[in-house]
Amino acid sequence: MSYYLTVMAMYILIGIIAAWGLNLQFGETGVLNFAYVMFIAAGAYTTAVFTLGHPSANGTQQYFWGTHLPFPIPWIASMAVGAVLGVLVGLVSLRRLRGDYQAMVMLVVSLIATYLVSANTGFLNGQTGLALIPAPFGSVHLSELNYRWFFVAVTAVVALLVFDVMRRITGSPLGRTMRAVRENEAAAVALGTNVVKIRLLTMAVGGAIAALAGAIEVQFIGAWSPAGWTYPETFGLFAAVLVGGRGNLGGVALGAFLVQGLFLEGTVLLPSLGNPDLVGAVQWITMGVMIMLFMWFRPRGVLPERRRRFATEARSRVPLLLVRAQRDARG
Amino acid sequence: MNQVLSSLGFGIVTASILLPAAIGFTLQFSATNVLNIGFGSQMTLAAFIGYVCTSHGIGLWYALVLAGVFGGVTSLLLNRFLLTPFMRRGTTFFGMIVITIALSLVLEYTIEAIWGPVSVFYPLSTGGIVHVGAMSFTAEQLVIIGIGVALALATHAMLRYTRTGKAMRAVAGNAPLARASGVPAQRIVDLAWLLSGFMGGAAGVMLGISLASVSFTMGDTMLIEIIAAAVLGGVGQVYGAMLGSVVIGVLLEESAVVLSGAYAPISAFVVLVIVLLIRPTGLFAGTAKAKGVAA
Amino acid sequence: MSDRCDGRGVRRGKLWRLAAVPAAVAGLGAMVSVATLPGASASTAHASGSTLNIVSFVPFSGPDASFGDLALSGCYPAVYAVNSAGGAMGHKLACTTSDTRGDPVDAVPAANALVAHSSNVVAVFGPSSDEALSTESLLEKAKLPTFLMAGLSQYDYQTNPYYWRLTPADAAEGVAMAAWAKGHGYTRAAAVFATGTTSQGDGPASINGFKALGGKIVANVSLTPGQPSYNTEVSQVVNAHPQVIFFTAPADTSATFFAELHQLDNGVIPPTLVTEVAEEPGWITAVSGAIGLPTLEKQFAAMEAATPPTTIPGWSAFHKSLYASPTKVPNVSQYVDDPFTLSYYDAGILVALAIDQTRSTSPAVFDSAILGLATPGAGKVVVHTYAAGAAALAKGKKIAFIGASGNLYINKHHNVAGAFAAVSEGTNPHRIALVSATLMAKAAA
Amino acid sequence: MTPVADGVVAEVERPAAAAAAVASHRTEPLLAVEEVSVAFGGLRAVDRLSFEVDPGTIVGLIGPNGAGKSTALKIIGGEVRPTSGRVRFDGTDLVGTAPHEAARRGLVRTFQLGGEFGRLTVMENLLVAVPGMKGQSLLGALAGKRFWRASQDAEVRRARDILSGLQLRDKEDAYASDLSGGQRKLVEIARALMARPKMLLLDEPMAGVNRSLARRIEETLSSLRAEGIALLLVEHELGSVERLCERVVVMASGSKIAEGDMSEVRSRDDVLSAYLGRRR
Repeated sequence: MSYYLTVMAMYILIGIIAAWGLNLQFGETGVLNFAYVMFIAAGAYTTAVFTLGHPSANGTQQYFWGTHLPFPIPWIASMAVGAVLGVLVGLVSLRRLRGDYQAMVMLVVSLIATYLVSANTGFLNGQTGLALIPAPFGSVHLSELNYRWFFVAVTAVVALLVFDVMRRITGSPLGRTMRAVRENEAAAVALGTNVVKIRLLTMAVGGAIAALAGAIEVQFIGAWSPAGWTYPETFGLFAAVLVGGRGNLGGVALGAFLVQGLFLEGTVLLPSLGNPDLVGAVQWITMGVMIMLFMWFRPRGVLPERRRRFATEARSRVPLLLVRAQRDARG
Repeated sequence: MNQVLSSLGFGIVTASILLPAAIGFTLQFSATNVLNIGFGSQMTLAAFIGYVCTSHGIGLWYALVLAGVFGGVTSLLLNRFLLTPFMRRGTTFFGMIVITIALSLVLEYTIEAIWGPVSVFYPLSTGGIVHVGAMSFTAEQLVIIGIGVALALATHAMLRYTRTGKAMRAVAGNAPLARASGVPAQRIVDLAWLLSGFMGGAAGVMLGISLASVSFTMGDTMLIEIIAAAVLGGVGQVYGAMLGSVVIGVLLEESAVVLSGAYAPISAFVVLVIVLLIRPTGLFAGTAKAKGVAA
Repeated sequence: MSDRCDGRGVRRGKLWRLAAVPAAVAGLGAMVSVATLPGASASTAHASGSTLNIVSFVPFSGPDASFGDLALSGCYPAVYAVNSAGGAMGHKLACTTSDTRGDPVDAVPAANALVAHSSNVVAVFGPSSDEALSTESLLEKAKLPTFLMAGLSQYDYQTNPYYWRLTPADAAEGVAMAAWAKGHGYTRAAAVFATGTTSQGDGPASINGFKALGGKIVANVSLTPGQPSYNTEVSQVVNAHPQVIFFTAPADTSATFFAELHQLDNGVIPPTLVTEVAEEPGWITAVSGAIGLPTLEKQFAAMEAATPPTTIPGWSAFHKSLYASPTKVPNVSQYVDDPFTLSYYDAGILVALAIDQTRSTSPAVFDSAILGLATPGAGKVVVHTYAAGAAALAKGKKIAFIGASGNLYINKHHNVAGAFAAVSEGTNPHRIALVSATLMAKAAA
Repeated sequence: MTPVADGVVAEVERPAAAAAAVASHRTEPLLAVEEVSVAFGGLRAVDRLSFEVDPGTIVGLIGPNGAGKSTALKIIGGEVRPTSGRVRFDGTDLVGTAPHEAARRGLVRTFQLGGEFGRLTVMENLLVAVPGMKGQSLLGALAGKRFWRASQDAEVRRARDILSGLQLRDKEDAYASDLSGGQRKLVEIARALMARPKMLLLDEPMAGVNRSLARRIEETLSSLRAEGIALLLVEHELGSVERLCERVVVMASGSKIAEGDMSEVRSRDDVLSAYLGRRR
């Protein structure tokens, strides 16, 4: 039972971290990164090859290169790979393309990546994927269960760190510029914003966060294969961001929590329903309808983006009394 | 060399299926600016309607037409009663994508609920092979090519020579402006969705013939190829979609010759990305630029 | 075994997370309720009369959804046989399911849920190759008898006492292809494999095996599933003029490939060797629809673990239970001769007998009895049904159970080293002949 | 139209000095558009357009619909790259530089329609325009509030001053998308001012704005000139143009057909036929 709780906690935390990264790209800057799951995969594979050791040590698995480095180096390497990949993909698709083209090209890029890994079995063990990936913190001596809770705790700390980074970025002038790019690219350019730079930055930071989520996930699961990062997976994360409330870190976390949480429970609840084929289909149909209802009734998400007000300090030339009056008027 | 030539023939067959599908996709996109992820599922649904027709003794090619009509009508209704209301509510470009994903879920699993997860088949003749140089085609493949080309020509003629077609181009170019100049935009949009649904439906049946089976994930699996063909030509550009279909169709087959089957889709998509790097709005970028939409 | 391919159109994956949201409140409620369940562990003794579960832990959705029915097809008759003889130690058995969706990311929480809710579980049928490696460490902790569906070579020499594999490895299928082709005097073969997990196992095995036997691979073609056509790949095969084709691909891809091969080759399809996957109803329907049933029946042969002749008493008992069981999988007649179905039926009975023999429903106790029960030997009464076995045990006799699969010959790695047979394709599959063991040994060397 | 002689080093004019420089034509123009052309497909949207704007002056760019005024503005602002020709601003050629460079050098444009950041508040709209504010880089943002708070506060105060001047002080926390069309235009002007521009390119700031707001905009624009900011004004409201502009450039079918002060231009027949003739 406790094992199960650790899994739920982990998946929710990982989902939240990934959703925050996506929120920076999509929620703040408005980049439609339909290849987002590819960055999670890049992080997962990076950590895998940085922990599995030399390929010859894993006779049955084929991968192009491998080594074994202690925590947290694999995670940091993953973030670096995610960031670099983000810049590369950004250079390809963001620099010159229109928004809708960007979205479609990203979709195609994600697909290319899945195909590449599947087709080339010597690269990352093809469709079978990599397995037996060791868990981090080898030196910690704890019982199995306590180890897992320890892992959850470390992930929670990482999530808090990511939250802090996200909060700093979104609350800063940089975050404001990102939202300006999202709202009106042409106007942002006309005011001197280097939109390309902002987008690439977003791709790099978001890519690093996604890769971090993948790195944690792969060491928790211990395996990773192309079936786990097909392009529709990205849509699921987008849904978490949209449902929770794009541009609102709390909302995004809530969205990820709801989506991941129910997903986990679903695996328990689903089988008991009998004849898998028809029931499954009916459930899917219901879910499709539910999404539409959600989009109709809560178009800005459960927790919409907050309006950012600027507290007026005493230093301001506006009399304090007036400020108070305004505040009261707003309720 | 021989292999390259014969694969060219196969590429033409694939292109002929992509052709109506990509035209349909791009028509929808240009008329309403909706990136319809559900397009593949709509194709599949029409393909299954075609199956219902053939299993009731209707000839395959009549079934194709009926499936096309069915596809057109459902497409029109979906736009009218599902997508348009969301658009009116101010749902964003991405929000609309999520709606169409949900739509594709509903359609796909409705199909599964009705017809089950296994494939169904059209009655196909096991006739001989027609050789054209190094290329060889079955009778059905020749008809598929014929239909694909005919649909493309018909679209061309309509856009070029009819009032409706011109109005459609105007709406695609700039909907508010077209409306201001007296084009009945809603009617044109309806028509665009009707037509694109018809194209998709026909393509669905053609795909079912080519695949020799019809399954509930069929159209969805094709979606990326369709999008690639549309993007390659320049989204919203009907002629671009035609060119894109041919390029993608031929590339898919030829790269299987040059590289290997495992890499065929990769190379087709890589070419797409490279083309877009050189021409950021697709091969038919000219008009898009004139409209001021391209940077 | 697995034929998971590129995953396009794998909508049932986690896209569901997207869809799952609206019922979120319900989900939260459920999580709380799960959290407050008593933390029963798998090793507690069960109250008399409580139901014991056999969980089928395989994909029930996604491209490999057919694995679900495969596991259940063996579980249902076993459970019926046990229950109609009064149950194992008075406990009724039941078949439950846990959907892995066929990818590690989804399988891990499913495995955890299985472990968490395992208090009444006595056996696991699965996992398949899709999720075996990623869930291994979790299932190991559960200490439940686990009957693998995975043909991965990683399990050839496994040492986990709770893991059992009563069907052959993927690679063996490839080796059997090579041996069968050689045995028929073929020297030119085309290898056609879809990118996928199984193909990674049996593809190289068939190619290397055939070369080792002096054959020539004249075309080596890989198919990416989900393409609108495979004409180019087909013509590569046709132009190489192979005498025999080694083939593995999922149903839809296979239908398209063979339809096009049929057309391009003027209705001629060379003898084609396939694997277990191709005995699944979905595959047969798809390919027979594409090329016609007669061609399929005439030209195709599937390499399978050899099932015993249907005259043996164990099989007759299985056959009776299969049809008598009130719960059946769809198209149940497709499974009468499926080695997986047979081995899962046997596994179910063995588990029940082990419970009876050890007088314990605790897997830690009864798991170790399975090997002895499956192995005939001096002083053991050979039984072919659960009822007979339970009765003999009640009288204090030592028994060996020879079930639907015949003698399993389970080795110390809990693997079986059974013979291979070529089985015909079609609606009424039958054995063509056994594959030469000598040639297989040579090919595998 | 004397082309700028090579080797002449442009002096960066300070706003205070700029007003004094108005009368003197010997000084370097702030903006020099030189033989600029652009073609879309076969269509020449702008054809060899040349004109200059001196520091601290207001120049009107007028002409019938489709004359190429907006395109010309986009070229100058860096949004559209000309097929040929040069745009010299403050001594450097802007053609070929990144589109955001113009603004960085002090040349900021406003939009005819929809230039606001809709789901940003008015205050945020203004703050986005501040060049080189602390906390706009990744490291600055990560350094946290303490690092950039003071510099932002100063800009917030400046923004409030500007908003007060435009009587928009009470709209500070409103989303830009919730404002009226005229108010949005004012926000755009206010925002452009936050960028500390040397020159503004204004695309029909008076279009679709009610009379009293238009009046306010007009007043704002002339006070900007008083501060030494040069303006290039594309406008259909010829009354405003006449009141504001020292000089107008008349375009038709992509080319300049006349240049001079309003009364002078108005009397010319070719202008009348091209402009008014087509307008009816």
